[in-house]
Amino acid sequence: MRGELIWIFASACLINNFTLTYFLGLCPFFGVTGRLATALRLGLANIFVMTITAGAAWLLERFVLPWVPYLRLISFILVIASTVQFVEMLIRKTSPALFRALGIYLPLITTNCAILGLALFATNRGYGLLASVIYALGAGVGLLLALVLMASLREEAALAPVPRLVRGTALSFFVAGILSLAFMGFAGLFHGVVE
Amino acid sequence: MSEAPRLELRAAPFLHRGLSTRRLMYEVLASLVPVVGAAVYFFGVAALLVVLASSAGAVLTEWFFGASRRGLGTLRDGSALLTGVLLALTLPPALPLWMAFLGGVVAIGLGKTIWGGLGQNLFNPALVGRAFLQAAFPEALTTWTPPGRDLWSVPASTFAWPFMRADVDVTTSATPLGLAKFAGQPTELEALWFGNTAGSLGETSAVVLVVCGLVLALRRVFDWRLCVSTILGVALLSGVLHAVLPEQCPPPAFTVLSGGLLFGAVYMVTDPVTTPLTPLGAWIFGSGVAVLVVLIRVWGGLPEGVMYAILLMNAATPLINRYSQPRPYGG
Amino acid sequence: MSGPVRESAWREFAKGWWRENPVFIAVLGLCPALAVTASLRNALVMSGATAFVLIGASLVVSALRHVVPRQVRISVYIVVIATLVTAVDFALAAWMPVAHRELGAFIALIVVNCLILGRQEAFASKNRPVLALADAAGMAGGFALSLCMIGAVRELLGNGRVLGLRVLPAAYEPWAVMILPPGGFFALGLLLTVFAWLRERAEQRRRAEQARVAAAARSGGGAP
Amino acid sequence: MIGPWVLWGGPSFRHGVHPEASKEATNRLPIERMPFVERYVVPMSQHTGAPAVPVVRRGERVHRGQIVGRPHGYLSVAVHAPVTGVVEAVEPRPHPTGTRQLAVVIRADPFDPQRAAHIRPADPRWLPREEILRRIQLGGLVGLGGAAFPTHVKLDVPEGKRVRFVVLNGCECEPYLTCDHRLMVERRDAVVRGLRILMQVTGCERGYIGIEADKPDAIEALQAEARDDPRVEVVSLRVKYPQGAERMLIETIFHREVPSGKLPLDLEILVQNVATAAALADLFDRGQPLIERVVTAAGDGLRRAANLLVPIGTPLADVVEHCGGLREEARQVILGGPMMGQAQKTLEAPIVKGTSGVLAFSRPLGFVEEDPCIRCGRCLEACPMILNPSRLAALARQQDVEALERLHALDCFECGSCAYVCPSHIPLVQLIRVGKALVRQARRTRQVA
Amino acid sequence: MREREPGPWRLILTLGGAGWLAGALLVGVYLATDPSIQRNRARALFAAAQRVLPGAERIEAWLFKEGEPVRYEGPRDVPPPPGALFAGYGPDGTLVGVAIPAEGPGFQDTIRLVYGFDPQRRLVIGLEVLESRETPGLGDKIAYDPDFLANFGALEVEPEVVAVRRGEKRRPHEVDCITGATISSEAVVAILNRSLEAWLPRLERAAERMRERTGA
Amino acid sequence: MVNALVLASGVLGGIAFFFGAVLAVAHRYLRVEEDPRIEAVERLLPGTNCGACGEPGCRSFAEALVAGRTAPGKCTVSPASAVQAIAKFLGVEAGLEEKRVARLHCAGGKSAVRRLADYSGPRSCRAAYWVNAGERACPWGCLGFGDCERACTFDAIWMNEQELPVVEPEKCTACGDCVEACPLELFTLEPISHKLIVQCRAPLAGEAIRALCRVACDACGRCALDAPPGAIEMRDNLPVILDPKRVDETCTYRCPTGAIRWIEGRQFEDRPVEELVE
Ligand SMILES: Cc1cc2nc3c(=O)[nH]c(=O)nc-3n(C[C@H](O)[C@H](O)[C@H](O)COP(=O)(O)O)c2cc1C
Ligand SMILES: Cc1cc2nc3c(=O)[nH]c(=O)nc-3n(C[C@H](O)[C@H](O)[C@H](O)COP(=O)(O)O)c2cc1C
Ligand SMILES: Cc1cc2nc3c(=O)[nH]c(=O)nc-3n(C[C@H](O)[C@H](O)[C@H](O)COP(=O)(O)O)c2cc1C
Ligand SMILES: Cc1cc2nc3c(=O)[nH]c(=O)nc-3n(C[C@H](O)[C@H](O)[C@H](O)CO)c2cc1C
Ligand code: SF4
Ligand code: SF4
Ligand code: SF4
Ligand code: SF4
Ligand code: FES
Repeated sequence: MRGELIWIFASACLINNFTLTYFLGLCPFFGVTGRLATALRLGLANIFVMTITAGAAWLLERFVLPWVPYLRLISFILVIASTVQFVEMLIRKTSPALFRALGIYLPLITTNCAILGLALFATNRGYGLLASVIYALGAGVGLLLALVLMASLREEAALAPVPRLVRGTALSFFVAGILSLAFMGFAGLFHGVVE
Repeated sequence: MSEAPRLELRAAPFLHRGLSTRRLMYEVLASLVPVVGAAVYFFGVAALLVVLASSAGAVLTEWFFGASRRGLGTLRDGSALLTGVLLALTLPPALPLWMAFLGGVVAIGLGKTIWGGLGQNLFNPALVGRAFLQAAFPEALTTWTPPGRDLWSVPASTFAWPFMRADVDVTTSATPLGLAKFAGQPTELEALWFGNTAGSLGETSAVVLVVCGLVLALRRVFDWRLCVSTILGVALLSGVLHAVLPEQCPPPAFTVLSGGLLFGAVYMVTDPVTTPLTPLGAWIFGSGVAVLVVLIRVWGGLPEGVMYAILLMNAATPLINRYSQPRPYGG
Repeated sequence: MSGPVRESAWREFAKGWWRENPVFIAVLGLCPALAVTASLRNALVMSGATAFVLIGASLVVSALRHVVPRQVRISVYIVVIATLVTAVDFALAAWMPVAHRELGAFIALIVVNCLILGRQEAFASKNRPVLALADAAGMAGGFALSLCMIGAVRELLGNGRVLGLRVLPAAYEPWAVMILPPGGFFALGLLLTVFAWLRERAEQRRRAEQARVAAAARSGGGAP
Repeated sequence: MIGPWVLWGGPSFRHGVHPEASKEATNRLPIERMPFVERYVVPMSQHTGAPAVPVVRRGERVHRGQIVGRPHGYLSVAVHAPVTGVVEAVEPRPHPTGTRQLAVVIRADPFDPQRAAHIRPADPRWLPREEILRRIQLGGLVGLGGAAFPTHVKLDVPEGKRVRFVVLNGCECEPYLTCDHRLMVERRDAVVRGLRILMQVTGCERGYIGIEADKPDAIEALQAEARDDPRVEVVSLRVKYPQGAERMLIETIFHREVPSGKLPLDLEILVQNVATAAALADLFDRGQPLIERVVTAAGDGLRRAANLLVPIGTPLADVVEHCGGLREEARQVILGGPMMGQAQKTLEAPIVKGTSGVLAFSRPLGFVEEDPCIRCGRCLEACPMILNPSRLAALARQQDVEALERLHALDCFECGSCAYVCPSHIPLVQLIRVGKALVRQARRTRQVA
Repeated sequence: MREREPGPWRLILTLGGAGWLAGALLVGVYLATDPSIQRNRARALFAAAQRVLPGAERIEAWLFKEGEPVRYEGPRDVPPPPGALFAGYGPDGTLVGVAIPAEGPGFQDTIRLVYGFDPQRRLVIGLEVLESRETPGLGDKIAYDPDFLANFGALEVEPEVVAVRRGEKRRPHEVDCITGATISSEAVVAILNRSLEAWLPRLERAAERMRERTGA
Repeated sequence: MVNALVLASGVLGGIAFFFGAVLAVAHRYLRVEEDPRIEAVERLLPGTNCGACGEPGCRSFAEALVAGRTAPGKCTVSPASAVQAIAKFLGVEAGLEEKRVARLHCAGGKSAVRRLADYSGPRSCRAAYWVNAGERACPWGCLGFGDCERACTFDAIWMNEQELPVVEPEKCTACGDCVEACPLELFTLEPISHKLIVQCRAPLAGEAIRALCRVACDACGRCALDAPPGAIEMRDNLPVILDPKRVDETCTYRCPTGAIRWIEGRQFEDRPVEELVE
C-alpha cells in the first residue's frame, strides 16, 4: 500500500507530469511563466485547488454519480468552480494578505484543464480518498515544479539575444519540449516499490 | 610637437589575463584526443566515423545559422566542434552515421541556436542532442556492441541509409549498468577502470577520463567544484545506500566507475555555460546531479541517468544562480 | 440576409482560420492541440468534436445573451458547454468507440478548453447569432487546421504514415520522439518558427517593393 | 613586519587578481622636476563636487600659487595657478574626461623665476579646527589616490562620529605606476609628517601605513622614519590587485567590512593616499598649495619612462614631448593606471590633480573581439566586492534597473578585475558603469516623484 | 453605466433553470446512447476474453459475492461490474479457462491487461494488453510483439512467473523479455504475479462452480 | 425515462441551487470594497481567466491595467474593438494638450564632425560616452550609436545615414523615453507649433567651434538680430528662443552654418546628404 502511494505520487509528479507529459493546463503554463514570482504563486494555489478538487470529485463519484452517470462532467465542473469561488471569497475576507499572494490566482485555475483532468483521471482510476488526495498532491507539486523551472528558464532567456524567428512563443515551446525530454529520465521511477 | 597618431579609445581595464574563450574550447578539444583514441582502440574505426558524423552535423548547423549573422566568426571559437565531439562520445559505437549527424544538427539547432548562440543556451547542447536521439530512436541508442572489435571492421548498421532502419548484425551486449540492473551481474572493477566494457564511445575507460579531468582541472579550464561535487556526491550517496540496501544499490566504486558518470562529471557537468557560475551554486549543482543519478539508477526505469540528471539540473540552474548569490562585500 | 451582414459575417468567419488562428496566433486551446495530435486521425476527431461544441455553445449563448444576468454568466456558459461536451462524449463512445478510447479524457476536457469559453465571452455573448455562428465556425476551422497540421507533422515523422497510410518507405526509421510528449512541443514550436519565417520573408518583400516605389516616385517627382 | 610574512604576503582581502606589475621601468628612477612649458590649462573641475569659480579674467597676470578659482560651496576646493604668467582665455577646454570644461588658460612668463607665491606656513597644532579645514580647502587639497575627493570634507568629521584609525594608502597596486612608491622613498619625512597632521586633526589614536610587499625600500624607509612613534605602524601587504582600494585595505588590516552604502568613517577609520599626506605636510609646513604632483610616465609607446613632478595643468602633449614623444607604433594613451585609467582621444587634455600616470601603449593590450559570456564564473571569483559582474553586465544591457539595484550594482567601484580575467573579453566594467548610471537616474526620478 | 443589480433569486433561478434544462437534455442523450456504449464495452470485454482463451466459444461473466462465485446474470450487452472474471467454455461445454483483467504500473503509466488462465493445468494460456502508454516502438511491443506474447501460450505459474533476458527462457515458468524493454516486460510479469497471487486461492473453488454450471 | 429526468433535474438543480445559495450568501457577507474602475475594466474583459496576458486572471489584469502596470493589448482573447474600448476608458484623462514632439539639439552627423579616435566597445551611446566622451571632436554632440532609437517603444526614431536620429512626428507620443536615454540629453519635447529649433549645444564661439563641427552654432548672433526684439537672446554662445510665438522662418536665413532651423516635419529632411559630403 505504501509502495503504491509512493508510486502514485511519483507518477503524478514526475513520470507523468501533468504539464509536460499529459499536456494539461498549458494555456496558463505559457501565459504565466513569463515571471517567476507569478509562476510560483500560481503553482502553490494550484496545489490547494487540486487537493480540494480531488476530495470533491471523490465525494461526487462515490455518493452522487452512481445514480446519474451522465452528470459527471457538469457536476464536477460546477462543484469545483463553486467550491473554489467560495474559498476565494472566504480567503479574501479573512486574510487579505494571503489573498493577494495566492487568492488572485484561484479564478485562473478553476476553469483549467489540469483541474478537471485531475478529477477525471483520479475517478477513472478508481482511487480511494487517500489515494486521490496523494494523486492530487503529486500532480500539484509536479505542476509547481514545471511552472517554476519554466519561469526561471524563460526569465533567463529573456536576457539572451534570442533569434527573432523563435523569440516569444516558439522558444517557449522548444524550452517546454526540452524540459519534457529531461523529465523522460524519471520514467519507470519506483515501478519496483509497488510489489 | 609632432602630429599625434590616431589613438584608440577603449574602456578600462587595458590589461588582460590573456585567456580567451576560444583557447578554453581548444584546450578541452585537445584533452578529448586521448578519449577518442581510447574509443577507437576499443570499438574500432566506427567510433571515429561516429565522431566525424556528429561533429559534421554540429559544425554545419552552426555555420548554417551563424553565417547569416556573424560570418564565419562563430565557427572559429570551436564550441560547435566541441559540442559535436562530446555528443559523439556519448553515443553507442554501432549507431548509424546519419543518426549521429542528426544528433549534431539537433544539438546545435535546438540546443544552442534557438537560444541565441554560444553562451546563451540553458541546456547542455550535446545532451539535448543525445536526449533527442534517445527519445527518437530508443532502440538504436540502447544497442551496445562489445569492445575489442577489430580496428578496421565496421558494423553494418553504421552505414545505414539516411532515415532508414539499420539492420542489427552486430552481436549486442549489455553495459555494466544494464547487467547490474537487469541481470544482477557485476562487472569487474578492473574492466571498468581500463574500459574493456560495452558502453558509449567515450565513457568506458575510467583511467583516461581521470587523467584528462585532472589535467583540465589543474589548468583551470573548468571549475573543479562541479566535477568534484558530482563524483563525491555519487560516491557518498551510493555508499550509504549500499550499506542500507545492498541488493538494490551497487557499491560506490562500481557506481562511480560505471556508465557515463566520469565522462559526464569531467566534460558535461563542467560545461560553464549551462551550470551555475557561483561557487556555492557549483556545489549545489554537483550534489543535485549526484542525487538524481543515484535516484534514477537505483529506483528508476533506466539503467543510466547521468544525461537526464544533468539536463534536469541545467533546468534548475537559473534558480540555483539566483539563490546562491554570494553575500557581497559589506552587504 | 443583407449585404453588410453577409460581409461582416464573412469577415468573422475568415479571421479565425489564419489571422486570429486560436492555436498559432492566440495560443489558446493548447492542451488538445498537443495531447491528441500524435496521429492525424485523432486530431480530426478532436477537431470535429470541438467544432460541434464551439458552434453549438456559441449559438446558444448568443441567443441567450440578453437573458442571462452578468453574475452567473460564466456559470451558465459552463453548464451549456458541459452539456454539449457530455453529449459529444457519449455519442463518440457509442458510435466511434475506438477513437473515443484513444482520445480518453481529452474529449471531456473540451469543457475547459480555453478557446471555447474564450469565444463565448469575447464574441458570442456580445453578438447576434449569425455573427456568432460565423465566428465560431471560423475559429473551429482554424482550430481544426492547426490540429491537423500538427497531427500530420507528428504522424509523418513519428510513424512514417499519415492518417494511418504509409507515406514514407517501409524501411523508414520512425522518430518516436515525435509521438512522445516532447514531440508535441517541438512540432508546434517548429510550425511557429516556419510561420514566422514566412511572415518575415513576406514582410521583407513588401518593404523592398515599397522602397522601390518610393525611389521611383522621388526620382520621377524631383523634389525642390 | 618584513620576514617570513613576505613569502606568503600576509593576510589579504578575498578574491582579486594578479596582473603583471610592470614597475621595473620606473621604480628606481628618482622623481625629476618637469621644466616649465609654454601654456597651462587649468580646469575648474578637478575634484569631486562643484567646479571652482574662476576669479581671474583674460589678460590678467597671475602668480604661481595664486588662486585662480575659488571654491563653489562646501564640496569644492580652490584651484591655483601652476605658473606665473598671463591668463590667455577662460573658456571650455579639453579635459581628461574627454569633455570640454571651463578652464583658465595661462601663458607662462618665460622670464619669471617661477617662485611660488606661498602663504605663510603654520603649525596646525595652534590653529582652530575651522581654520585648519579652511586652509585645506583654499589650499586646493584633494585626495591624490584617484577619486580627488576634497580633503577638508573628509577631515570634517561630523558631530557624534570620530576617527580612531588613520590609514595611509601606499599600496599603489595599479601596474606601471610608481609615483607613490618614489614619493614614499624620497619624501618619507613629508609622508610621515602628513600622517601626524591627519592624526592630530582628527584626534585619532593610531596610524597605519599600508604598503604592498613588493616595495621593500618604501617599507624600510617609512619604518625608519616612524621608528620612534609608537602610534604609527607600517604594514606590509600581500601583492594583489586592488589592494589599494579603500575597502580592501580596511578588510586586510582590520578584518572588517565597510557596510554597503556606508563610509569607512562609520568604522571610525580614515584612509588617505600617501601623496595626499605629503601634500598636507607641504601645505602647512611650507605653505605650498596643491600646484604640482608626481606622475609616472611609462609604457612601451613612450620613448622614455620617468617619474615626473608636473605642474598641474600641463598639457598631456608636453608631458609626452618631455618623455621623448610617442613612438610610431603608439596606439593608446591613458591617463591613470592601466586598470582604471581613462583612454584619451587626443593629447590636448591637461594633467589634473587626480592624474597619477601617463601611459602609452604601442598596441591595444590583449584586445580581442568580444565573445558572448560563457558563464564561466571567473569574474565572480575575481571581484573583490563579491559581486556577480557577468549578471550585472547582462542586466545593464537589458536596462533592468530593479535587478541591478538588487544585485548591488552600486557597490561596484570599477576596479576592472572582472574584465581583466574574462575569457570572453566582455567590457564588464563599462557595462556595469552604464548600469550604475541607470540606477542612479532611476533613483533621481523616484525622488522627484 | 452600472446596470441594476439583479436580486439573488433571479441568479439562483437562472442557474437552476439552466441546470434543469441541461439535465433534461443530458438524460435524453444518455438514454439514446447508453445502450450502444454499454454494448461496445461489453463486446470489447467479452471479445478480449475470448482471444485470451484459445478454443473458447462461449464466455460467461462471474462475480464474487461474499466470497462466493456467482454467475453474472445481467444482459449480454451490458458490461459486468468491475471485479468480474470471464469463464470460457469450449464447443463441448468444458471450461477452457478463466479470463482475468489486471492492472499495475508500467514503465510510463498504468498498464491494463487481461490474461487467460487454465485452472486445470494451472497454466496461463493467453494475454492481451488493453491499455498502455509505453514508449512507441519499444515498451509498447508488449502489446503486439509475437515472440513476447508467445511466452503466455502455456506459462506455468508455480512457484511464480519469472522474467529473464531474451533467449534465456529455459523453464516453463519463465518469460523472455523484449530486448530494450525489460522494464515493460517485467511490469507485465509483475502484474501477472500480483493478480495470480490474489486470485489463485479462490480460483480453485470458483472453477469447480463454473464447471458445475456448465454441467448443469 | 421520467424517473431519470426527475433524478437528473433534481440532482443538477439541487447542486446549482445549493451552490447558488451559498455563493449568494457569501457575496453578501464576504464582500470587499474596491476601486470601481477595476470593476468597469473587468467588465470589458472576456473573463475567461486564461492567463495568456501574463496576469493570473482577468481581474488581476484589470487591476494591473488600472494601476498602469500593463497594456490592454496584452489580452489576446479580446477583439481589437474591446482593446480599444479599454484603452479609451483608461485614457480619458490624457490627450488634451497640444501635441508635443521630441526634437534633437544637434545636427552634427558623421560627415560634419571630425572623428578624432577609434572607439571600440559596445555600440551604445551611454557606454561610449564614458570612454573619453566618445570618439568625435565635439563633446556636446550626438554620438550616433542610437540609444534613443532603441529606447523608443513607438518606433518613432530611426538613425539616418549621417548616424543622426530622425524622429517621425506622427509616431512620436512625447513619452520622453528618448530624453531619458540620451546620455547627452540632446532631446527636448517641443510643442509641434514651435518650429524654430536650435540644433546645437556647443557653448563655444567662432573658430573654436568651427574647428570641431561644420554645422555648429558659432555664436555669430545673426538670428537674434533678425528676430523680433527680445524673441531670441544669445546666452553662453547659443541662441535661446525666449518667445516662440513671435519668431518666424526669416531669422534662420542668415545663419552661416544652418544651426538654427525652421522645421515643418522631420528634422534633417531638408538637407541633402550631398551638401554635407565635401
Ligand atoms: C558622494 C561621496 C560622498 C562622500 N562623503 C564623504 C564624507 O562625508 N566624509 C568622508 O570622510 N568621506 C567622504 N567621501 C569619500 C570617500 O570616503 C572616499 O574616500 C573617496 O570617495 C575616495 O575613495 P576612492 O578613491 O576609493 O574611490 C565621499 C565620497 C563620495 C563619492
Ligand atoms: C580599485 C581601486 C584601487 C585603488 N588603488 C589605490 C592605490 O593603489 N593607492 C591609493 O592611494 N589609492 C588607491 N585607491 C583609492 C583609495 O580607495 C582611496 O580612495 C584613497 O586611498 C583615499 O585617499 P585619498 O582621498 O587621499 O585619495 C584605489 C581605489 C580603487 C577603487
Ligand atoms: C526514451 C526511452 C524510452 C524507453 N521506453 C521504454 C519502455 O517503454 N519500456 C521499457 O521497458 N523500456 C524502455 N526504455 C528502455 C529502458 O530504459 C531500459 O533500457 C531497458 O528496459 C533495458 O532493457 P534491456 O536490458 O533489454 O536492454 C526506454 C528507454 C528510453 C531511452
Ligand atoms: C569545460 C567545458 C566543458 C564543456 N562541456 C560541454 C558539453 O558538455 N556539451 C556541450 O555541448 N558543450 C560543452 N562545452 C562547450 C561549450 O560550453 C558549449 O558549446 C556551449 O554550451 C554552447 O553555448 C564545454 C566547454 C568547456 C570549456
Ligand atoms: S569592476 Fe566592479 S564588478 Fe568588476 S571586479 Fe571590480 S568591483 Fe567587481
Ligand atoms: S568572466 Fe566573462 S565569460 Fe566568465 S562569467 Fe564572467 S563575464 Fe562571463
Ligand atoms: S521615445 Fe518617446 S518622445 Fe522620444 S521619439 Fe519616441 S515616442 Fe517620441
Ligand atoms: S541623440 Fe543621444 S542617444 Fe541618440 S544617438 Fe545621439 S547621443 Fe545617442
Ligand atoms: S489550458 Fe488552455 S486548453 Fe488547456
